[in-house]
Amino acid sequence: MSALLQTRNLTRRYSGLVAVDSVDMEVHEGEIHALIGPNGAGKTTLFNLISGLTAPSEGSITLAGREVAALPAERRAALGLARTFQNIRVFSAMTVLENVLTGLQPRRRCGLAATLLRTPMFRREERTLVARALVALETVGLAARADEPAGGLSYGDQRRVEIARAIAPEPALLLLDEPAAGMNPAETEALGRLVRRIRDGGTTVLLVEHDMGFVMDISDAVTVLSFGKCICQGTPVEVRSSPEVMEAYLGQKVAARLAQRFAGAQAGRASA
Amino acid sequence: MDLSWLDDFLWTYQNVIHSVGINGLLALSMYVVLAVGQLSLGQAAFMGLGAYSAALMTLKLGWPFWMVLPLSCVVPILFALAIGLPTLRLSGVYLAIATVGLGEVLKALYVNIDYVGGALGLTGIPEATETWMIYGLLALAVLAFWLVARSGIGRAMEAIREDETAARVMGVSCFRYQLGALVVSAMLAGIAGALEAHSTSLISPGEFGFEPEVSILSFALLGGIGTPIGPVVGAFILTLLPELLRGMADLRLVFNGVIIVVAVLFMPEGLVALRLRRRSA
Amino acid sequence: MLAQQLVNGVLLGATYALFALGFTLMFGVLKVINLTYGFYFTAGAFAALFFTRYVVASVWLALPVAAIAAGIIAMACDGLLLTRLRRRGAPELSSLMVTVGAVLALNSAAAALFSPDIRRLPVGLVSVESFNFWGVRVTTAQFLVLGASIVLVGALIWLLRGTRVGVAIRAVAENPEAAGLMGINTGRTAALVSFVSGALAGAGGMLIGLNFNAIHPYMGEEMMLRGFVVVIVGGLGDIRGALIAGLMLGVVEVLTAGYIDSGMKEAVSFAILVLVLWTRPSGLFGAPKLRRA
Amino acid sequence: MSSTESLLSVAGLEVAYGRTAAVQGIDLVVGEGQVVSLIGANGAGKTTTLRALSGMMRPRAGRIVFAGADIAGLPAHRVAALGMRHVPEGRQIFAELTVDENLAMGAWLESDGAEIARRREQVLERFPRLRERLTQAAGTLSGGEQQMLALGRALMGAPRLLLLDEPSMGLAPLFVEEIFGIIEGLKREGVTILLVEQNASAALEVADTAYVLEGGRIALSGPALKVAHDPAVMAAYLGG
Amino acid sequence: ADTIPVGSIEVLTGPVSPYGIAIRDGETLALEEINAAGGVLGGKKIALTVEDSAANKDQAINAARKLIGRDKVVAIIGPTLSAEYFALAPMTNQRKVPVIGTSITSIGATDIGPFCFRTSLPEADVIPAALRKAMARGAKTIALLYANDDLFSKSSYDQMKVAAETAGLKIIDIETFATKDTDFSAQLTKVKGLKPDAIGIAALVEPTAGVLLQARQLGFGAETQFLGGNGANSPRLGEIAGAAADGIMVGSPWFIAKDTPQNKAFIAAFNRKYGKNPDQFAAQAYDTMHLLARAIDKAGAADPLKIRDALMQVKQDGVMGPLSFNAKRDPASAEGVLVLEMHAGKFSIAP
Ligand SMILES: Nc1ncnc2c1ncn2[C@@H]1O[C@H](COP(=O)(O)OP(=O)(O)OP(=O)(O)O)[C@@H](O)[C@H]1O
Ligand SMILES: Nc1ncnc2c1ncn2[C@@H]1O[C@H](COP(=O)(O)OP(=O)(O)OP(=O)(O)O)[C@@H](O)[C@H]1O
Ligand SMILES: [Mg+2]
Ligand SMILES: [Mg+2]
Repeated sequence: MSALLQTRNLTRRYSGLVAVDSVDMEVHEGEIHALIGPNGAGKTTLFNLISGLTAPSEGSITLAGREVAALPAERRAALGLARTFQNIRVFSAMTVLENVLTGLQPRRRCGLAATLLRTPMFRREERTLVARALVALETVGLAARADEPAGGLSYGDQRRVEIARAIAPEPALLLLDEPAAGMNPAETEALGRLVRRIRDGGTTVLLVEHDMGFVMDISDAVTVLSFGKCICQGTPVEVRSSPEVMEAYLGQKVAARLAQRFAGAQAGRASA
Repeated sequence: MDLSWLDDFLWTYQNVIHSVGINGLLALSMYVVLAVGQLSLGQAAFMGLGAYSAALMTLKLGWPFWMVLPLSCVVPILFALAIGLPTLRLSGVYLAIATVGLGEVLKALYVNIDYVGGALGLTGIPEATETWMIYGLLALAVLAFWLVARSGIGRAMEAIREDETAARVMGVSCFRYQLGALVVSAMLAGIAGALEAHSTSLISPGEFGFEPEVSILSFALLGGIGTPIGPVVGAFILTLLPELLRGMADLRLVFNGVIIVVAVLFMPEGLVALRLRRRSA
Repeated sequence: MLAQQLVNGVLLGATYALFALGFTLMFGVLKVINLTYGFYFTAGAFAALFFTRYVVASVWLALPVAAIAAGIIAMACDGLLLTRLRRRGAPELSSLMVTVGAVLALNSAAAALFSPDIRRLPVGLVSVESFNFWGVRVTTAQFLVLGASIVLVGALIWLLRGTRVGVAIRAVAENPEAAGLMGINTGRTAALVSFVSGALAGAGGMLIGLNFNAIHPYMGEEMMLRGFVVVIVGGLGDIRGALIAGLMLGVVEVLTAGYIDSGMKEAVSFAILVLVLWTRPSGLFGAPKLRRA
Repeated sequence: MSSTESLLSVAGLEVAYGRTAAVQGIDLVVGEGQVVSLIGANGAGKTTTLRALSGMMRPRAGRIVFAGADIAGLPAHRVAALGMRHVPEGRQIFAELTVDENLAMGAWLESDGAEIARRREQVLERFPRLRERLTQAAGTLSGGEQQMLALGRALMGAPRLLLLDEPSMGLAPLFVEEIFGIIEGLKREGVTILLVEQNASAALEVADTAYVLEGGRIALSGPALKVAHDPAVMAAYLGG
Repeated sequence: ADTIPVGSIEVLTGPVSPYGIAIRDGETLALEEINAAGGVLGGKKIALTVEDSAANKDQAINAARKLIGRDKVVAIIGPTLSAEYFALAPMTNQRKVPVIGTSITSIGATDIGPFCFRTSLPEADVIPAALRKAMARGAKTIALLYANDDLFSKSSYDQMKVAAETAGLKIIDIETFATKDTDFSAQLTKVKGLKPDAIGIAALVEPTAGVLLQARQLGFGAETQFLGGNGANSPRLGEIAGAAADGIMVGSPWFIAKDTPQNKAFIAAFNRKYGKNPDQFAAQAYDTMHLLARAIDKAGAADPLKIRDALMQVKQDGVMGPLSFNAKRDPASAEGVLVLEMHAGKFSIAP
């Protein structure tokens, strides 16, 4: 497995605060990689650095072997990067379908001339894009609400719109910032299945999440951030048993519950 | 059948008819920048550049109108590129004021340069604008905007309007769209300027400052910017209103203002509060 | 001569700053480009005019009269025109549009009512003698303008930064819904802001009318463009910024007119405006948007 | 149901956005000193219910009696004056104000400076992270920090009834525990709480009573323990 | 028809409206006198329609087209501003309807065509008189200030400059401002440093007053002579500037205390009707209306072509003095130009 995303010495400072502190991280192609850490650890900032919304103070970011730290966000999207936002940012006046179609911008080929002339190619492209968008909506369970303005959806549903919008172009790397926030355990489980399916479809996933059950369940690798620094990196099992992680992040109770749950993983699943 | 009354009617209202159409074009040139979420107030300045460059081509170079008209958008476009590059990173009112600045600087230049007539401006511009030219261009522009709005480009524009950051993450190059919109805006305004110059035989610096800019903005806002039809409707109404209210003497402008207030209070999205549906399936 | 020119610039700049104070407050807090602001300025000047002519010819009484009259008008306009839109969550641009219509109606009504002729406050309201400091001349009216802008800047900064009411004003400005949840009466806060900025406009109208000896229905309208520049360069809602930007604009205009070419003063000041924005896209002291991705 | 007096009682509440009805006639009682939990799927109408209670939205029909007064249709600031505090969805902190100013706004209705200082100290005690960030603009806080601020700001109002809309959202596990600890602490202090949570198991653990909302209607209600053991609830909200 | 339709286009709304309103008042007064005295063409009344142009080029054109196309007027008085005149005159000329400007001073205005007239004296005829007076009082150097964004002021300045050069005055500084400016301190401070004997101000009355007020604040005293252009020749100058205007001299074809019977009657009638004194613009419009009535009578028919020809021939001795058109359709004589000086807010003939 080669590294699809690699950061070296990635650093972002704000006046008097190092939000991301020389992070070296590798996300391999085809894996589900989780980024966890206490509140304010710098996870979202790291996402902003990777997706190009914040400029790094130092360090490099390579995507599929290409240095992207200097590229603007839209160019990175064209290279196959997609993301969702922790603080939801749907286009609220646009319909749900239009939101997802906007996510498909990197897949659009027709230019101004074709648009004005309504060439057959343009028509064909519009049809395929709509079809793809509907598939994405189907995937998150929102197909029935395609024509409603996105701003009129509930919080959890808007989060689904964001996910659909991000997965529609079948990106090479998908960044999900707390996708399960605002979803109940049953919905979270469904989300887990969805993320796996996305991965199986060929998209590498990097996600931030505080729901440990969810993270431990689905991820192939975990990176732990604390005060901007990477304090631990490894498989879920390794991370779970790291005392530092336990102290900085999980707390006794959660760690115990996790241990219990995964120790009896087989048994638990059978009984359910 | 005696149609001479029609001739009379058309003669009497010729300038009104021209103004309505030209203002329609200006309203569209405002619409296109508003459509990418920018409050750029350089349209009157672009119009001035179009009007001056066209009038100079006609008066000083003696070029025929069919050449002048398409060329009238060249200077405005060059200016749009020149000011767009540094100012587009500004947002909202900051951009608005920076672009108003362009208009004020140009006005000072026109006033101070004798070659372009100083405070008087350029006079004796031959009448060459025909009604069909104005309305033909207007129809073409509306159609083009309509087609664009109902396409991926239109979606990208609306996304920029709603949330630039999110749009960029979707791969939309805000800068390219916004610069493009500014160039199209300059092109339309420039052509409108050329049509105006060759319709009224005089252009002077005062016509392209802050006040006309505010009127152009009101065309677009009163009509509503959900569709390209809205701004044109707004321009039609606000251009005709002063003529219709001619009888009211002193209170004409008061009434004009009250009508705008009432219209907006009851239809804050504009008179044409439609939203395009882009779903083709 | 340079000394006199610099003083001229500062004094002119003080008028710009004085005009811009209420504007930046209204603009920055209520988040609407309120074009009727110029009308409050005019209204204050006219209130002072009538008061000094028909009641008592005293600056110190006329000043509060002008301020209160303009403040009440501003509050009424805001309540009548903008509150409805605000409550409905209408787009910002439609609020702007309402003020476009309103200012047209108000100014033309004022012109129809009072005639567009220029008037002046009674001669002798303040001493017309100018003081001579080593050859630099300053009049009483100019001192008043300068003094008023500095005092009002101080008072406003104290109000906004140093009092709970000020914090509440900023809270309402940013998120009226959440402010309501805190128990803040948002309608009353908006009315308060309108009153204060209207009152500032009114006081400014009287003092500037006194200074330039010119009171007429379009006087506010004519200050608006400069007012915009000052508010934008200073940063929206930034009181200290408005003062500094106002003074800067005045000095730049005067120096351009005095030493380069009086015909180029607008061009030069706008060129500087663009430069300032180019290096500081949110105004002199404005921090970039604080919301995060 | 417990025999305590009801602090809030809702009857026949209907709320709509334009023509779409989001809440379609719900009855709900919150007893003084109780923690009542409201659970339901995305879009069930939980947030809408809270918004109507705190005056952020005007209900289309129904009665809301809080502390003896009918508050249906009152504006938010009047409801707040009666002692209700709502920590809204999406946090809604004042991004451009500092953390300290945000807290000060939470105590807007209190005029006694000493009392405000006391509450502030209490809040900072609870959320030491906020003390570190007192002068930072709230908009630059991390998601979790903002959540703490939103809660702290509401506590500055010394509420009689606290409406919490997904308070644990976006919080690290350590902190989720802490939030529920805080909720329990508040309950002990006698604060009445109406809690909307996706973390249903934890919510049902602290709650006395629970309501399950489905499509804008109450599908099930009763003592929290009983609701938690309802098989349908277990399947739908507690995860396998 | 038993009425003869005549149109007028003036700025009746907006900041420039004081000028348009003065003109409307003057022509309306004349119209009432004409109709009361039995009208024209043996008993027909003149029906005057005054349209507002709001100082806007397009509205001025619209008004002219409406007057000609719908109201079928035989002649138009106005418009108020030169820019409006340049915009509508090509069209009215093509349509062969005479247009008579009463306040148009720009060079070349009447060259647009044979139907373009004006009764306002180009300033070339009034300014030299004032300059000569200043030189007689010892002025050798002069600084010129003008509003460069306003046509009326600009042409006034152009004439002033030429006149000063021909008269042998040394121009030591030229400063500009905008008509709407209220602050002139920078320009005046600079001028003050150059110590000119005289200062010529070419601007409308409002900015002229502003310049004078500020000049006094900056310490300009009686040692500096102030000269005004046509724009300064208004009773409003004294009203706005008060004592600051003392000593300013203007050349004028007309002045309120001019001692002719016509003028006295005009002033009295104007005061009766409007309760205030007329200014130069009202006087000019008053004379123009009378002249037009004369031309209609002379033409013998309500026919624009004949009226045009008649206009070329009529002569009148009005409140402004003798008035007729030369071959270029400009006023033929500059007789009666006086130099006025302001004292205590009122103009009187300069000693
Ligand atoms: N623009 C900024 N200015 C100042 N400080 C900032 C800025 N952006 C982020 N920070 C600070 O950087 C730290 C990291 O923030 P970040 O949002 O990356 O955390 P996070 O790991 O995503 O936390 P959470 O899980 O709570 O969302 C926080 O302490 C935050 O206050
Ligand atoms: N602003 C709005 N305009 C129109 N409809 C809305 C709006 N907000 C919510 N709705 C609709 O009302 C219903 C209830 O939404 P609400 O936000 O109350 O759900 P919720 O239970 O809080 O869901 P979540 O768990 O996702 O936050 C949903 O169907 C939603 O689509
Ligand atoms: Mg985060
Ligand atoms: Mg919710």
